[in-house]
Amino acid sequence: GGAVLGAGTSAAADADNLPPNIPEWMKAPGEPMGSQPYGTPSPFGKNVVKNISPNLKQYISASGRTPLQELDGIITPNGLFYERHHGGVPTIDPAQHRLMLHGLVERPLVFTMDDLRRFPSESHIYFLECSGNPVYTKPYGKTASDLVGLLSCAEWTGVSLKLVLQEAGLKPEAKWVVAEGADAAALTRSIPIEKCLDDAMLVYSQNGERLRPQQGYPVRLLLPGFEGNMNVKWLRRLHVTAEPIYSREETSKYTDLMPDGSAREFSFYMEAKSIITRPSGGQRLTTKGFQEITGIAWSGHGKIARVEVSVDGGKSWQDAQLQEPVLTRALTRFRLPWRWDGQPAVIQSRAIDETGYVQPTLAELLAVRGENHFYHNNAIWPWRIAADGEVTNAQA
Amino acid sequence: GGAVLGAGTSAAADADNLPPNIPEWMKAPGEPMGSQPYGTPSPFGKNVVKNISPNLKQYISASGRTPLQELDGIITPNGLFYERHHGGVPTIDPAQHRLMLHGLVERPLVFTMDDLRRFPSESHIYFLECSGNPVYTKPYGKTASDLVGLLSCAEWTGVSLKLVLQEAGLKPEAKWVVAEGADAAALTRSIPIEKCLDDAMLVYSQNGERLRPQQGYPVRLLLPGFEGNMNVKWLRRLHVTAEPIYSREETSKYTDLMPDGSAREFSFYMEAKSIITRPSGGQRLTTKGFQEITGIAWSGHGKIARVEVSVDGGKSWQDAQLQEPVLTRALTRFRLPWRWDGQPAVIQSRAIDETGYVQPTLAELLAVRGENHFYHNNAIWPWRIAADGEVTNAQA
Amino acid sequence: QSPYGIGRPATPAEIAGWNIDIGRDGSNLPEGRGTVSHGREVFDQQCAACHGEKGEGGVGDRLVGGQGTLGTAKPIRTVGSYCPYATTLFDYIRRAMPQNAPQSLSNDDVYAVSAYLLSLNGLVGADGTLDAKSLAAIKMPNRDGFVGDARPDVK
Amino acid sequence: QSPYGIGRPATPAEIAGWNIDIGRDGSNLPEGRGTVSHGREVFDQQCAACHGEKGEGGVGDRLVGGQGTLGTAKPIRTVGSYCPYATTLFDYIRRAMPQNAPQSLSNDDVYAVSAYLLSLNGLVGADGTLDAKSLAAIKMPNRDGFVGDARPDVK
Ligand code: HEC
Ligand code: HEC
Ligand SMILES: [Ca+2]
Ligand SMILES: [Ca+2]
Ligand SMILES: [Ca+2]
Ligand SMILES: [Ca+2]
Ligand SMILES: [Ca+2]
Ligand SMILES: [Ca+2]
Ligand SMILES: [Co+2]
Ligand SMILES: [Co+2]
Repeated sequence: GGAVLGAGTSAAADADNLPPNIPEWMKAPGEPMGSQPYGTPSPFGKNVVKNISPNLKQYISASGRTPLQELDGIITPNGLFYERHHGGVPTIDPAQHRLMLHGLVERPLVFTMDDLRRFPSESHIYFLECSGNPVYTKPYGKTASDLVGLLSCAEWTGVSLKLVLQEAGLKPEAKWVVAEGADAAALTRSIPIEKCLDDAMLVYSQNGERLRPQQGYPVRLLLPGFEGNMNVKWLRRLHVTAEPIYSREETSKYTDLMPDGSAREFSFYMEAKSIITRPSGGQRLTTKGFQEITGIAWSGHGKIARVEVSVDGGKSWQDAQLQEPVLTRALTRFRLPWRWDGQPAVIQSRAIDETGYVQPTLAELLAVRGENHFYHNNAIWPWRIAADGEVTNAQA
Repeated sequence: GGAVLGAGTSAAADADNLPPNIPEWMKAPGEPMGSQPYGTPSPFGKNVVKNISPNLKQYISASGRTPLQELDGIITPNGLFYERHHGGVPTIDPAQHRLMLHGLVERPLVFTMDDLRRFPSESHIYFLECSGNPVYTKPYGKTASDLVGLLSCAEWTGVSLKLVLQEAGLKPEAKWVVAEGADAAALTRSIPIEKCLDDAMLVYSQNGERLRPQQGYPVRLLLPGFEGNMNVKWLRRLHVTAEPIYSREETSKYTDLMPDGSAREFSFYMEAKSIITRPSGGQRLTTKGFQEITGIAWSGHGKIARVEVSVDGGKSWQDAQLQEPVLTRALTRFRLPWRWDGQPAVIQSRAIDETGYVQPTLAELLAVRGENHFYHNNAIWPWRIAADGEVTNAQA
Repeated sequence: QSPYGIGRPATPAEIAGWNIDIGRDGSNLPEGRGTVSHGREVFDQQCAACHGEKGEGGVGDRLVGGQGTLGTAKPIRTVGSYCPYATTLFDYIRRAMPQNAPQSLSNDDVYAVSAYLLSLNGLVGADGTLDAKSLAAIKMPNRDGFVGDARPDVK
Repeated sequence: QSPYGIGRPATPAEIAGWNIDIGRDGSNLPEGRGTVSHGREVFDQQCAACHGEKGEGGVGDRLVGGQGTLGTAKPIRTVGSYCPYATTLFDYIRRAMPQNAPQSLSNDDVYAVSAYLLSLNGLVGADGTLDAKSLAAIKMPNRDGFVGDARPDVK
């Protein structure tokens, strides 16, 4: 048999450990209980780490990507959750962290972390995606992670922001909530009050355990379906206002330049998107015959309704199977059985969400938005399979 | 405000970092991108690790517990997944690992890991629980983890065992499949063929990434709802047979001694169970007033239908809210709003599953099974809250 | 009246210490003032290493030029060409710059270095001074360059 | 005929090397034999450190005694009192013991040490020998002590 080989698959086998021989790891006891009070991946998986460019201009305001093509299912393990920060990752003592809620409220309040954990809690599986994922212009990335690795998904636990706001009492003029992080960038974004009173959360846990420092420990904002940057990490302050604050991150950055020189502001939602993660760029098919095509789809506007896959360069499309349960604003894993005939092929997926929106092609997006748009690129991304099984980016 | 304090909550705050002062972590850049290619928890969470007794007889055949009272939601992060092994944790090179499938099959086969990953895949969130969780006799544990911490839940990805068996072709006499691990215990359990052709999986991923060594890297058996020991880790061999192999782990261990000296064998399913994790033993209520009561429920027989909570020592019961979606054979998080009046109280939960089965009391179980039963204790576990807020095991 | 009775009142002093948000109308700008020439000194000492001698960019963003390029094939987005409000410049420098020591500048210095950057962009005179009132009064070139979210924009 | 065409045939030699499962009827017991007295030597050298001089237990399980105790308040579960099949003893020792070097004993030594442990439990004579046939013929005291899963058992 053969397989889709990832970059890090180990070398040929040492026959000593193969049948009929007894492998060496059965002939002596393994690591005793407690050798890892907090477990880590196998040393044979050491290549599966965040995808961080070695050529960044600087590493304080930078990003690290989830190795999507190495992952299965819909949950991103916390150690591989994507990172984007603008002032590095602060080391915050939760006992000394405070959340201040002030502005257009009846009773400005200060909360400790213990306070926040006393509120009624809720948990949801939601994706989180950076809006610049990927850019519109060449050079395009080689792997699924290079392209859309600023994307992860976790079960978040925290308190509904609505409950916290009600605790302070909103004044009628309250229309926006300005959220500020306790990092060196004091990162600031304005959130419309409708979102704050809908499904917004203050979260303190991620996949069961407390947030990782890279994801906002001890508390972050979580705005399901909104661009990653707005989900302010290390949250220290909520300022209830009548209008947005026009912070640097919602003017200079995270606005979308149009060909005519105007720019879209407050473009919050991440539109429907999908990508095939296996087989995908950087991998190799080592055999003809059965290969499962699998990938992930997501939409900031709700549930994924359908994912279509083409294996003939976009001429025809088939419905992929969606992993149940399909959750709103979570990654949705799709799968399609396929038999590779050994001929060159171009494979791609397109997502349709519950609003009926269909993931567009890159050409369609470029025609409307131009090459300088930068954010919110949700294009279909095709992979080319060569006769020798190599998989590469078909747009590159 | 006050809170439910866990054991590790940090000391009083250093006023330098409190409002109106600017906390020190905003005045200099934090850790740069890439300082953790694989992320780890905050140093302030270093107390949240597996619960491993420092007084074990030996650490090769031993167990380590998930700190359930520190966790939220239903997903257990991989680093805190409970461990039980009988020959230590082997370090297996996946390129040298083989799965052999033989016995009552048409075509005995050998699979590489790449082969197993080529099959159609599926992902499900399932709990896994050790059958000896907890024992029936004193001394009982102090915390939720001490009691039922041999319990975790993850999103598993792998191939349906049915597909793999079909690849070899089952002979009509095939009634059991003997699974063997590639560890120093060559751990062996017999699985009825019905389960193997139903929802059994061979899994290679756990919460998106490859299995941890402690959970069976590179491949394990996953039998939803069956006692943990049967979910053979480091799986190397599947022997299709006409009857069980009566391995040491299904005769000497993992059988249930009755008061009359007989013992139940092949008692596979984990029955419905629940526990309140907050407030729970070892924690402390620091204030009267609103406190959420939350915990987890699960059943090897399917979905949790209802969880009832009593805050008056079992006199009256109220329905808790279940976290959606409720998934079959997964942990189900339940929550109940509560106001503590500052008086001593005994709180407890009981699970009802979709079969209508009601979680019993310890007394009810002991009356039938006696104190020497050892496995499959799914009793209701009450916590006592003292006037000063301390929470302790009400059975201890 | 608080449904859960969680949290404690924030005092006016606490709020004043933490609330560094500047409204686009200049609301919440602090007292103080700074000249272009003092701003040049601050910039040379604390900013130029990352942003270049004349704000042409380096490890940090380019801060000067680009007016008139936004609709071209090679748009240059800077504080001068792209940023709609001068208050944003003040707010951001005060909260996040210099990157190696955020929130270390005095309000006077933030006014000064803002004035200097605006002067490099031709928006404040070379001998200008900025305070709350004059900063709020600046009309940035791209003030009216923003539109709302027009998505879904591909059908 | 394989629906997916995945995997390669397992050869008889490969299967023989890996298939160490012993059926309760003795099927797949290997050739070889061992005496109680040689078993005592093996045990003293390779097992007693963990299981005690006479199998009374230590870091490893107690291996001797307990017959007649299963229905009492203090049941003692050992190979002798609890284990339903002698084949299980052979199977387990061969696959997992000695714990520090599993699968290191010769088949003869596994027969021998099994014979010794069974003799300590009064199930093989002091001068006995075990091979495939005689081991399979042993009827363990608790052979009929097991019942099926009677749950749900609490209503
Ligand atoms: C150690 C390097 C460094 C120093 C020193 C520094 N900066 Fe920056 N600056 C940066 C980086 C990097 C960014 C981009 C940050 C980001 O995108 O998250 C930036 C961004 C900016 C921006 C936003 C530009 C835009 O278009 O969004 C302004 C304005 C700015 N700096 C002004 C200053 C001033 C004024 C000083 C000195 C008082 C200063 N910087 C000192 C590195 C530095
Ligand atoms: C380094 C310690 C060690 C040595 C040496 C050792 N054992 Fe063990 N043995 C154990 C432990 C620990 C267990 C329990 C393992 C478990 O429960 O997973 C055990 C279990 C057993 C059992 C199962 C008992 C039951 O009731 O289930 C048998 C039989 C056994 N050993 C026989 C032997 C024999 C025979 C040898 C020598 C050839 C041997 N052991 C050497 C530690 C050891
Ligand atoms: Ca070797
Ligand atoms: Ca945007
Ligand atoms: Ca090639
Ligand atoms: Ca201090
Ligand atoms: Ca059992
Ligand atoms: Ca007390
Ligand atoms: Co000065
Ligand atoms: Co010998």
